[in-house]
Amino acid sequence: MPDTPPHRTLFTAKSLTKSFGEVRVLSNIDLQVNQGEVLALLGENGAGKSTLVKLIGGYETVSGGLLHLANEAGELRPLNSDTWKHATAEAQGVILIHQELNLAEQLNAVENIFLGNEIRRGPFLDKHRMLELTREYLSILDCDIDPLVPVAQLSVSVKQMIEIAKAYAKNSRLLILDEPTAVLTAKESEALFQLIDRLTEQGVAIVYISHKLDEIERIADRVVVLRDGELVGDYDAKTLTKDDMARLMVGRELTNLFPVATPPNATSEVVLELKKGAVPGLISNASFQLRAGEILGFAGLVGSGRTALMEAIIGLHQFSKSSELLIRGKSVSFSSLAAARDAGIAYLTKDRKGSGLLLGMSLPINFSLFSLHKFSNGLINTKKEQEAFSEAVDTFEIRLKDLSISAGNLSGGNQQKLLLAKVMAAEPSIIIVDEPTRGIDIGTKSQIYHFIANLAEKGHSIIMVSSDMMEVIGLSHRVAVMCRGQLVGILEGEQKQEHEIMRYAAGLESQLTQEGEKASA
Amino acid sequence: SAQTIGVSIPAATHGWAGGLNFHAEETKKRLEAANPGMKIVLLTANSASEQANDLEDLVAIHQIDALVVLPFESAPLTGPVRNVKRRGIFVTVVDRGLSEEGIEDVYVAGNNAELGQVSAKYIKERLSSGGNIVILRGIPTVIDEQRFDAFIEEIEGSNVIVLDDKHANWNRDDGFTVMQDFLARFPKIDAVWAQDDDIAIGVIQAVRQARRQDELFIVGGGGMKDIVKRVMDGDKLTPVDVLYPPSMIATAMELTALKFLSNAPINGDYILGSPLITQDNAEDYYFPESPF
Amino acid sequence: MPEIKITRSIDLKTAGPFVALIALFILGAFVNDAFLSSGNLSNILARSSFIGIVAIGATFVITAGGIDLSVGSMAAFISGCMILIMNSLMDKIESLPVLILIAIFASALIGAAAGCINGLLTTKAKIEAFIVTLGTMGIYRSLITYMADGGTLSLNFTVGDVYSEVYYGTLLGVPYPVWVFLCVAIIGYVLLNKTVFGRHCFAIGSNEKVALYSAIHVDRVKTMTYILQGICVSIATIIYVPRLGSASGQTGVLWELEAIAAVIIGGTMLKGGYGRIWGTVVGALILTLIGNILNLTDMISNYLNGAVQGIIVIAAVYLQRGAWRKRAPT
Amino acid sequence: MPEIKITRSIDLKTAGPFVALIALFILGAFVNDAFLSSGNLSNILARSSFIGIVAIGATFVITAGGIDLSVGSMAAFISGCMILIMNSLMDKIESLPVLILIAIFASALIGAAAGCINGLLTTKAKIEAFIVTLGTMGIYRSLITYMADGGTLSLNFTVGDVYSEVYYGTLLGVPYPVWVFLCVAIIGYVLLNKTVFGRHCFAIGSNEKVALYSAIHVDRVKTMTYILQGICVSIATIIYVPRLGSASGQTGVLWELEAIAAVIIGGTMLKGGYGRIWGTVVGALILTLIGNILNLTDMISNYLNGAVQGIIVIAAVYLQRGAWRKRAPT
Ligand SMILES: Nc1ncnc2c1ncn2[C@@H]1O[C@H](COP(=O)(O)OP(=O)(O)OP(=O)(O)O)[C@@H](O)[C@H]1O
Ligand SMILES: Nc1ncnc2c1ncn2[C@@H]1O[C@H](COP(=O)(O)OP(=O)(O)OP(=O)(O)O)[C@@H](O)[C@H]1O
Ligand SMILES: [Mg+2]
Ligand SMILES: [Mg+2]
Repeated sequence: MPDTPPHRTLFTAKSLTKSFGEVRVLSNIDLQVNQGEVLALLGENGAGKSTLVKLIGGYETVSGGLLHLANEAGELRPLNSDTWKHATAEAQGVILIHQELNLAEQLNAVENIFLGNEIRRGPFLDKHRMLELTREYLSILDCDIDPLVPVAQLSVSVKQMIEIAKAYAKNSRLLILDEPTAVLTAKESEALFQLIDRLTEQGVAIVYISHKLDEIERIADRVVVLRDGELVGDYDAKTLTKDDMARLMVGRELTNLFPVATPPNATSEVVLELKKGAVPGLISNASFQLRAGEILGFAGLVGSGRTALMEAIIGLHQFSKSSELLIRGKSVSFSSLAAARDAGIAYLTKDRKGSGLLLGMSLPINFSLFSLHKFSNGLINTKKEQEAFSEAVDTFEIRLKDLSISAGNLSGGNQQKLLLAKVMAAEPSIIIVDEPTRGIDIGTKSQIYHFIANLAEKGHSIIMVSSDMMEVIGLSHRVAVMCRGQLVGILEGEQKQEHEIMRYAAGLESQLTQEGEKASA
Repeated sequence: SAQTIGVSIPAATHGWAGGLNFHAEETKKRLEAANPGMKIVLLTANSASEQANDLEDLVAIHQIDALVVLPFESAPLTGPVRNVKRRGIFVTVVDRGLSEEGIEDVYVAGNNAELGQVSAKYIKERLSSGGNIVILRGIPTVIDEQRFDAFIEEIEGSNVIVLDDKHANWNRDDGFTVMQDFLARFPKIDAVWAQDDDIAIGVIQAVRQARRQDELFIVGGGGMKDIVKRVMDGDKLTPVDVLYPPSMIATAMELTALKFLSNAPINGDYILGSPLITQDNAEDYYFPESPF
Repeated sequence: MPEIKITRSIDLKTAGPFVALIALFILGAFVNDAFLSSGNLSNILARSSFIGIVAIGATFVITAGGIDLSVGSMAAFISGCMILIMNSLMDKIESLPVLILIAIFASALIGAAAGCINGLLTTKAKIEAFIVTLGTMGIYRSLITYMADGGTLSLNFTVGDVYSEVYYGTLLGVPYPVWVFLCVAIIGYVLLNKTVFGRHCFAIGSNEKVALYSAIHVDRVKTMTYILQGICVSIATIIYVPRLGSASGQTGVLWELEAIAAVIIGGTMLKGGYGRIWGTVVGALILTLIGNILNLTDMISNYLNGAVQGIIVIAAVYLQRGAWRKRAPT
Repeated sequence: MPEIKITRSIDLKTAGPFVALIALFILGAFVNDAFLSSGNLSNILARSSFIGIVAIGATFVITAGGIDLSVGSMAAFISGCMILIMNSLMDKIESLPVLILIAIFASALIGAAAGCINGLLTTKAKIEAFIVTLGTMGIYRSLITYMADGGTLSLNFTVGDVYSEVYYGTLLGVPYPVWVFLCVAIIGYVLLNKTVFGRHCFAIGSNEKVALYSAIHVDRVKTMTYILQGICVSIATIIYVPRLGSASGQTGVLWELEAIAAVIIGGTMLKGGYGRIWGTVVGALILTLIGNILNLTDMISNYLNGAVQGIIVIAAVYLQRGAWRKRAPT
């Protein structure tokens, strides 16, 4: 709409508050969103960002305050906060993509994208048209998948792209994205940004939540900062640097994000070695060594098989016969995760909702689940469990106002911290973390990096799978790169650079070729 | 020439039906051994509609020449049996008469009304100077109703007071439970009509537990060997039993077989009485090898 | 081409119960020649139509994540009502077909109402479907026993004679119940797979919260599945009553378990989110076939019928899940 | 302090079934004076012990997300085995207590084995628990009918006399079955709420995949719940057999539904992830009480017993879920 003035107000909130029971989560928020702009919401984990956007999207009921939304003619009209439900909101073009995935796992992409909005021909579903449109949306998002397989079989990042396509399929005036890129790779994020550009050009307003500050820098027009449920600032994005944003969020200056962890010396013990690792259908060739005190990063495009490889190491997938896994020089093959755990290996899953936490259960129960044997001698020692949990709350800075809530009611970042605490409670000596800082705010991220570096200093070994290139490069001693199920190279020193890693990840370069891999292929 | 007789009866879901199955099985063996040309197909059903299926299968697959059927329930099987009869197949109905007359060639049955009546008569006589009784009924079905109605009709006008009646579903456990509650509820019970020997077994245990075996007696029904044995042994708690023999299926099968073996005309009703089993005649009704 | 892929993958998943069905057919033909006679085959089809129709309703309920244990006693109750209505209107209405149509109409109404009660108790009072329908199962069973005064309600002979055509009559040599079964299956298939309602059933069974977030009227759709189930029970009853012409406390006992078994054998997931009408049809046929085959021979003691049935049901589902698992690990 | 808060919320959730129980008690006392007699109360307790013990096993199975429909016929089968064993060893073993102990031991073994079969078919062959246990339900029911030749297996009189003490005997005026029930409940409570195994049951029932990633031996724990269920059935059988000294195809019919109803009335979630032993105990008492009260009055037509039962069960769960919902919406 070219004749729309660029900064017409679309939505406002006046002294918005929200409490869960006696716990106040948001107080006195004043907010304005204009057409065609990207408004970034910043704040630490648990600051109340998700809660705020759920209020706007009609997924939670407002405890106090006023909401206004412009009608088609552009006049602001008050909303009745009692009847402001997500269905009404969506009908008026206010669409929210949740921080957590909300897809029906047994249904496929087409079915999910049009769920509740099915296209009909007469009384029947117009499957053909919906498939066509799905293809179109997915191609706009540069997402190349079979739209007819159940989404249960797709990776988390693809599921997120489907969520985005689902939102896009609805006619939005205000599109709210709650940490959409937490599970996306750089390439997919880029596709999303282009979509956002297109939408803003059409006058759609975007509210964008992310802990990735370079993204904010890239797309935001305006930045609003929340701290502990209060709005502490509203800035023009052009005037802010990343450091400014970090400081505003955390409330203090952030120095060295990545600690310098001393690399292990060449004589330190090889604690884990994989020779010719292969899993039929998932991994074709992966060999590497991990030394005591080492942080080994794993980079690669989504679907390159990093997760599958890690899951194979801990016994969730079966290695083929020709593979050999050695722990401290001894050949092993874990029959279960428990066996791996007992051998000192722990794995932090990247799917915290699907395989990480029991969302309906209390926090201590989640915390101790992986290492429950430690708290039990016949009977569970709940006192010990409780103490260890309290300690972990401090160590991992799990920010809570009410310790009795269930894990599902924690903020996304705090869930991630709880998950980390759960895995660490087993005191593993070899730690495999898969996307460990997903959804974690920049302040706590730094904390976690220091924590990991500290572990390495103490002689633990860490494998860090991450799609965050800065993190992989900044923290790891060496970086292993995977591409299409193969470990194509291990980069260290000078080579440990973003463009070099990308060349390997894209399959343009491989250390395998020098070993005659091409001949066998 | 070879003859096939189809036998369709309810599955062995309670004691009496167990006895029925036993006798049917035994008779099948005996008849087949004695008559090499004869084939007997025995099917059991768990519900009326399953039995209707069985009848269809006997006709369509086994091409029977004669049918012996003890209907799961009378009304629902009337149509299906009529369909069998329309094919010119010889039909013997056992125990539960069809709701339409003239379908079957032979009718062999016990007499449910008589069972109720005989039981009532005995109790009435024993308690001629008056007394309290409780009744444990079977599964709510026509049979239960016939027995119960006849009993009440007979007992009416006497000095006997019926305190209450409950369904015990021809089942030992229910007999036990219901009797426990009757005992808790009524301080003075002089007699129990259990209608069926499985129920009676449960009643006996409940009475014993309450140590009230000296103040009352129990009248069962059916002729289960355990109860008949007690009667034979002169147990005061179960002085009598009323016969309702599951062996009537054997009679029916033999009559039907006879139709093919002899030229004698076989048709009409064969109603077996429900005699009172007392200590004097108990020996005649005691079959230790039967499962019932 | 993805469209082709759908078909292929469904074929593979469907293969399981079909394989079991074919295996049973071969077994039957092998055991007794008369098995393949047209008379026997038409008997099997007509018989399986009761459970089959009820199971088609159950497919909706289960796909949407519910369960209905009340169908057997609901069938008995509706049968009883139909018989009472027909018997009592005998004097008032001349034309028997009209009389029968009134009873059929009443039956559908009662079925829908009974289903609606189950649905509302589940969705509005938020009581587990298992408990709600266990409760109503007891209630309907009691009511029919009460209505029949502990005995049997029998359809008036004159009406019964006319009405019995509905079960015993044939069209193009195929019994009416089979036609009805086929129609219900086709309608069910279209409803489940080709309409928005069906799609929503899948979504609700798969994840109720997601469905809610997708602005689906979850409670309404769930209640609708129970109403559909009630209507299916009523249809089954409409062809059941002319067969046996009576209703009692024993009518329809254990139909609920048979219907659920048919649904699961057919490949529908008990935990919801995935349903298959044709699978259910095959499941119902398999269950009927087992009974028929056991009647073909007396090699197996009658006492062991239940054991053979149990083993075959487990084996059939094993076959079916085996095929399913290879295709879609979860 | 979070610990305090958790406890308080559990108390609130437990209130539901207790309220229903107390209401029934008041009703009972009102209906008939004999209700509160010690004899009647001890009858109720002793009776509810069968279903109660079975239901405690079912609490584990259901908490871990499974279901077991085979318990009733498993009970019948185990009863039959015990009786056959005792009768056949009569001539060989002098001491009756030793004989009985052997039978008890065998019973526990058979129960555990039967449970193990259910568990392995569910976890290893990946067949739905509903189908597996529906199948084994048919199998055990057939086997006991076969073993009893369609009739009843009766325990030898001499053994029965000694063994009957186990049901009819009392300790401190309380029948042995009640003590056994209490012990099983306490052990069950500790196992479910205080041990790693119990915690794992909760985790598996609430999200199997999370449990897997938490290094829990999902298959092993699930199989264990079925084995526990089998052992509970065997314990129930051990106190059941001395009551009437017999077993038949009728023994334990519908116990499965009663047990599951007791579990759900008690507040355990049918979909898994939340279980409560004391709730189950109360649930079993409620079910027994309903039957007892109906037997103590003739106000209600016998035919309508089932309806009253159904209504009370639904109402009890409504009460219980009402309390639950206010505290923890999901
Ligand atoms: N349903 C609920 N019940 C109780 N507390 C809740 C509920 N939902 C959210 N909270 C609390 O509200 C606070 C704000 O949570 P919110 O999810 O809005 O944080 P956030 O800013 O989105 O954090 P993150 O960056 O980690 O996603 C947290 O303390 C959280 O525990
Ligand atoms: N076709 C498949 N069959 C079985 N498991 C699969 C299949 N595809 C993916 N997975 C499993 O799904 C999980 C997540 O898949 P995802 O694609 O996110 O991971 P990945 O392939 O290892 O790639 P990444 O490098 O992004 O971690 C892994 O456990 C992977 O093993
Ligand atoms: Mg958030
Ligand atoms: Mg049969």
